[in-house]
Amino acid sequence: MAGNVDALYIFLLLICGLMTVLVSTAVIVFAVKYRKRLGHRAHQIEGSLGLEITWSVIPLFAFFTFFAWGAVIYFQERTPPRDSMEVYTVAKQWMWKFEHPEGAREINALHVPTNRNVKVIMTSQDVIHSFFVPAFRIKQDVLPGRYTIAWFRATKPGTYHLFCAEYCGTQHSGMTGDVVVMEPAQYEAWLAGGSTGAPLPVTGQGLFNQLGCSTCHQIDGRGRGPSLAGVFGNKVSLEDGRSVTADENYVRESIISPGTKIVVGYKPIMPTFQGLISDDQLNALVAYVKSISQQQPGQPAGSEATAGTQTKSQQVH
Amino acid sequence: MAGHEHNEHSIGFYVVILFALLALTGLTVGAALVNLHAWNPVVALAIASIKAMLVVLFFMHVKGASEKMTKVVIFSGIFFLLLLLGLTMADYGTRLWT
Amino acid sequence: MASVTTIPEQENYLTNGYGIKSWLLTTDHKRIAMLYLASITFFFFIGGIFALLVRLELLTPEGDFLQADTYNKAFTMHGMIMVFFFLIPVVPAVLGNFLVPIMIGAKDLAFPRINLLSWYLYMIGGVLITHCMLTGGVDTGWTFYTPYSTAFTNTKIIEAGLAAFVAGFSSIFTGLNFIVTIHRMRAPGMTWGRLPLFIWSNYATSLVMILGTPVIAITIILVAAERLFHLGIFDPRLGGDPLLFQHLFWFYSHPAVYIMILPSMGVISELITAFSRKRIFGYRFVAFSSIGIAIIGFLVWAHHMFVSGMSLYAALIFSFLTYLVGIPSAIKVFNWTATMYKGSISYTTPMLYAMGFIGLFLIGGLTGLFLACLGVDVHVTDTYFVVAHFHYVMVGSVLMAYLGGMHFWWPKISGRMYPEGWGRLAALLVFVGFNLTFFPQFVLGYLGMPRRYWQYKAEFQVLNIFSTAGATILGVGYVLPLIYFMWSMRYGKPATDNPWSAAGLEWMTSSPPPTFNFDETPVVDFEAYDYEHIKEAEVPVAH
Amino acid sequence: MHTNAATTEHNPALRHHFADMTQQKNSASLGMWLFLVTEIMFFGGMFCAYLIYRLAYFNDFGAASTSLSLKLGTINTIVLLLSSLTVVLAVNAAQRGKQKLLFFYLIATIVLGCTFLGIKAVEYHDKFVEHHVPGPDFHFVAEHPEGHSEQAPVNQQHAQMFFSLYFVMTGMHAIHMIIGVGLFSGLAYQAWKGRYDRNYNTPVENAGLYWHFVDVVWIYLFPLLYLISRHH
Ligand code: HEA
Ligand code: HEA
Ligand code: HEC
Ligand code: CUA
Ligand SMILES: [Cu+2]
Repeated sequence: MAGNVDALYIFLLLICGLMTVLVSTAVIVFAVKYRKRLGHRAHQIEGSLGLEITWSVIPLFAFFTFFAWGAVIYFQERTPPRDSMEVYTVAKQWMWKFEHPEGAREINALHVPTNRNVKVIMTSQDVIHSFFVPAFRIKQDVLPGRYTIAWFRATKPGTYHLFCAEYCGTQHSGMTGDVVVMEPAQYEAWLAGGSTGAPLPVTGQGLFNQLGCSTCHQIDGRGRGPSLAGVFGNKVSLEDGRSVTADENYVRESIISPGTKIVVGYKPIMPTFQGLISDDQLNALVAYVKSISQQQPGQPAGSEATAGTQTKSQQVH
Repeated sequence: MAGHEHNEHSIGFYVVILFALLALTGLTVGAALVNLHAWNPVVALAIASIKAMLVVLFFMHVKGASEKMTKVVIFSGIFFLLLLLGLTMADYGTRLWT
Repeated sequence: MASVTTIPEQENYLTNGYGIKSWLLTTDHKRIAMLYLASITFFFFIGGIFALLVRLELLTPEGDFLQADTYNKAFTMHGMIMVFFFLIPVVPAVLGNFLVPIMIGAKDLAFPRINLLSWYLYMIGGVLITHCMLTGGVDTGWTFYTPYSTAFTNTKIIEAGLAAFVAGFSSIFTGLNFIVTIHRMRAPGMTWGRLPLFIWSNYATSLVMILGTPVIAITIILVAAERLFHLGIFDPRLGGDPLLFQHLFWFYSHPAVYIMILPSMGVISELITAFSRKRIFGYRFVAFSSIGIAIIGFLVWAHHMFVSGMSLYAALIFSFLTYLVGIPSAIKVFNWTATMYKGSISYTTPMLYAMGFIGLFLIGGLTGLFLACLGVDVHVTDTYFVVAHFHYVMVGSVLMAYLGGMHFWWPKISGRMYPEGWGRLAALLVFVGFNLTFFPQFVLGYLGMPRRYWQYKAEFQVLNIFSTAGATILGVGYVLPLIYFMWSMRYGKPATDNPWSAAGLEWMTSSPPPTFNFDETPVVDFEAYDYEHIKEAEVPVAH
Repeated sequence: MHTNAATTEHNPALRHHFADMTQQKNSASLGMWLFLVTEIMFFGGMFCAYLIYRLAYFNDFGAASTSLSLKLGTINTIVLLLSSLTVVLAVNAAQRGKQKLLFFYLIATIVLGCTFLGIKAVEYHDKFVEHHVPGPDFHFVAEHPEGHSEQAPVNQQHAQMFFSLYFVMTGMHAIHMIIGVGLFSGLAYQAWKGRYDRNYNTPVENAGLYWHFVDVVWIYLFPLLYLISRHH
């Protein structure tokens, strides 16, 4: 990713540098060559339609190139591959909290293995922050009340800066951390040695039972609510005729304000859990809902191995 | 150039416009009470726009007396308003696309 | 050619009344321009002092000079004052106010009393922001992003917002006044095709002022209401969407950058023609590109929100539209350059500023294209790259044009010449200091230094030292003109009516102009920039 | 763009920097229209917010809207439309130089404007009593019409958003009405003193434009706030 961005950047530098040099040279040359001298008079010129068109159309094409190339990279930056390892992130004034799928939690540091796509699912507890790792050329604002997503693939082991790039109050400049990239084996060792919480989906499953979700959402779909198995990542038809893809934000919204999007064929009876559960618990629930989707038969084979949504039975490779 | 050629509308004319406006008010309330499904808001806004047009054209004398410039000004106002709404919706309307 | 002969010892707008009241209650657009000049200069230096505080803090990576909160307030007040109380009004309210009626051959603006009201509104805003500054300040950044501004900070948001609100109405009324004046008050023969480009660009700016400013006004009201009455329109905890604030904010604040740049582009068109002694190359293209920028400028606002969590598709649309606005800007740059071709160019201070403008606007504008490029913006947004970009366009371009314009019209405004040698020295200092301050920031930005950082990683220090050093030179470069302009009001060489042998109605009246601008309404029977027919008087400056 | 500088005889209301009354009047009228454009954009910001939340919180907005009084809203619409008539008649009277009539219509407009504001105040008061004012005390229960037992429980936040917008939009509108009543009081005073005649009545015309504009805003507010989801 960094390479792509740099290539585009250098391309822009070249073209724009060239333009700068061209125009400034012209200005300087004209200024010297046509400087005021005795007996020399300015030569009046009205303008030239041909020239005007030339210097509108050529830049326009250059601009389209910039746009298209930039758009392609942006698209990649915004669409995490399906097989990413998923890290849940909660930002708050002024720290970063990360939670690995295996349950490891860390603050202001994020350990990741090399050559793995890492998808960071982020939300904020207070104001807007921004997840910025200059070395990976990625940045994404972190908003309260919803999820935003960034992803990267680190290739070289090392420690990289993590900055908060959206102004968020007094210690905005202190809201920094490290992204520690390790060889996979070392990463395993780190995971094993680190603080051990239950894996996220397991925590989520516990909450699911404890909060009474399971009374309505039974796996076989016989409850008052729809079965949540197989929901995530698929299209859901809504009562008002629209259909949406169930992503992290959809699940989150379904829990926080269930009345907003009603699944077709169901009554809007689900109570809101707003204010009753924390962002961390919400993350766990989302991870759980995901995990039971990806285990469904009929899913692409590769999804079994999807690291971010494994249950505890699966081992990290 | 709009000089002092005033709008020689009679009082009766203005009263007629008023009645049209009142009738449309009744109509829009009536339409709101009937279930037209997705058309309810459309109808409501269409009627509102007709009413607004009546006020602008006849009470504000844009029709007839006023010069072209006034119309340009009004249209640009509406245009930029729609721009604000439209391009903002370009974000909100496509948030759920994937 | 119609020319108005004037007697040098004639009464002028400056000698028409002396007391405080003759200034504070004046409705003469030229006197109001002077009121603006004084107050805007004051706020520029206040804003500059905050810039110095910021730069001093950034001399070292640790936060050792200011407290974190103080630093945050410093750059917020710097940004707010510079944007709302300096750069938005500066060219229209000072030069525009002075010149628009004269250039079109009118006695005054259409609504002189509203013009005075604009100044009072500006001052009320100024008093509010000063009071706010002295009693604690604001720490949100000039962008006021919610929910930080509505629900988290406990600084004086409402007062600062009110200041911007009131100043906004000042700018709305100025814009309204200009549009009506340009439509209704042109002298006989002054057709649209003969208008000086400064008028076109002020017209375009005025459009933006009246169409954009009301939106920031209502946005400020909503923010204030949210703080006062627990509304939740922008607060996610109450079901609101903080991105809506950003949309509404940038709907104004992006076009606002064109409020700043357009009039200064007009100034540049005047300067380049006058000192190349040539008609502008492609008059119609330069004129219409101003309107083009004003209109297209309304279509691009969300390029400030590429990483905000906005929809991906909206980002594509806005990136694309942003590129379109580059075209009219390109047209201007190329036409200015072409105007110099085969001219007869003298290196006066105003011309030095104009040439500096072209170079710096190129860099500023072209780096805008980097930012409009989605893939690159993700990396450089909210870093010093953006800071460098906007200082190149706002300081490097607008401020340079303003200074160029001030030198150009100073003889007309004050009736005296400024000292040319000092003028050139200051121009040089500004140019060098400016580049030294802000060029390193492009590099800092690409290396990843985020903006609004009170302390930073040690590896960024070297470039920051350059930047601070440059700011010092820049500061000197700005203080110099202040000193010699004031000096010249007393000791400067008296100016003739047309010291530059320049075209335009403003040079056909006396220096300084009489209260009603012309002794008799001029009749225009010549095109703009009719340099072919203007006799070059004695060359004012040796080169 | 004055072409015939000496056509009108000198009018005491002519300001020094204009060539003639026509130029002065056209300038004032253009200025007023431009001002109205700024007003469109000003209200536009609120309409934008409304549009977005209306679509996002469709059902809750519908439920919240039904708690507004349709009767009072309709009456107020009628009052406002009537006032627009009196305004246009006032302008007409001024243009025909009928000073007494002008004064009468101005007063009538003020009375109608105050009626509108009075009714609005009653509505606000009702909302206050019902705890529909956004804030910590906010509480909204939808009245379910019979036959709709399993309605969505109304999301309190979304209902509160509706009322936030309701108060902001109608509040801004009411402030404009208050300013309008103030303007018309000034006009009435001047009209009483006989300042407006056949040749000079621009202030009446411009204030009239302002009043009509405020009326147009209400024409949109009424269906958007009162009439959504009235059917069942
Ligand atoms: C006077 C003020 C001014 C001006 C004129 C501009 C002009 C432009 N700006 Fe800038 N901008 C700001 C002030 C200004 N900007 C400010 C204050 C911010 C930050 C606000 C904040 O966050 O605090 C900002 C931020 C900003 C961003 C958001 C960055 C971010 O936060 O991520 C973007 C993104 O698109 C951008 C783009 C542009 C573009 C495309 C132009 C264009 O108009 C430039 C057009 C000009 C040219 C392109 C040069 C001439 C063209 C040629 C010579 C053509 C030939 C070229 C080729 C063939 C390649 N600007
Ligand atoms: C017109 C607009 C304008 C102008 C002219 C300037 C001028 C300058 N700006 Fe500013 N700047 C902004 C608009 C502007 N800026 C904005 C909008 C922001 C964003 C704020 C935000 O993030 O919210 C910003 C942010 C900003 C930052 C980033 C802060 C951060 O993100 O942490 C920096 C850092 O270097 C900076 C520096 C400077 C400097 C060195 C100047 C110099 O050009 C200033 C030169 C002037 C002087 C040096 C004053 C001279 C006076 C004296 C020497 C007299 C001293 C007298 C006494 C003490 C009695 N500016
Ligand atoms: C009173 C019963 C009830 C309870 C308790 C309940 N739900 Fe629901 N839920 C429903 C119903 C009915 C729907 C379908 C209608 C809708 O979309 O609101 C639903 C929909 C959902 C959906 C969207 C499903 C889809 O197919 O798109 C998710 C996700 C969900 N609930 C998660 C939860 C979670 C997590 C909890 C516990 C914290 C929970 N629910 C508790 C009844 C309930
Ligand atoms: Cu968190 Cu800045
Ligand atoms: Cu912008």
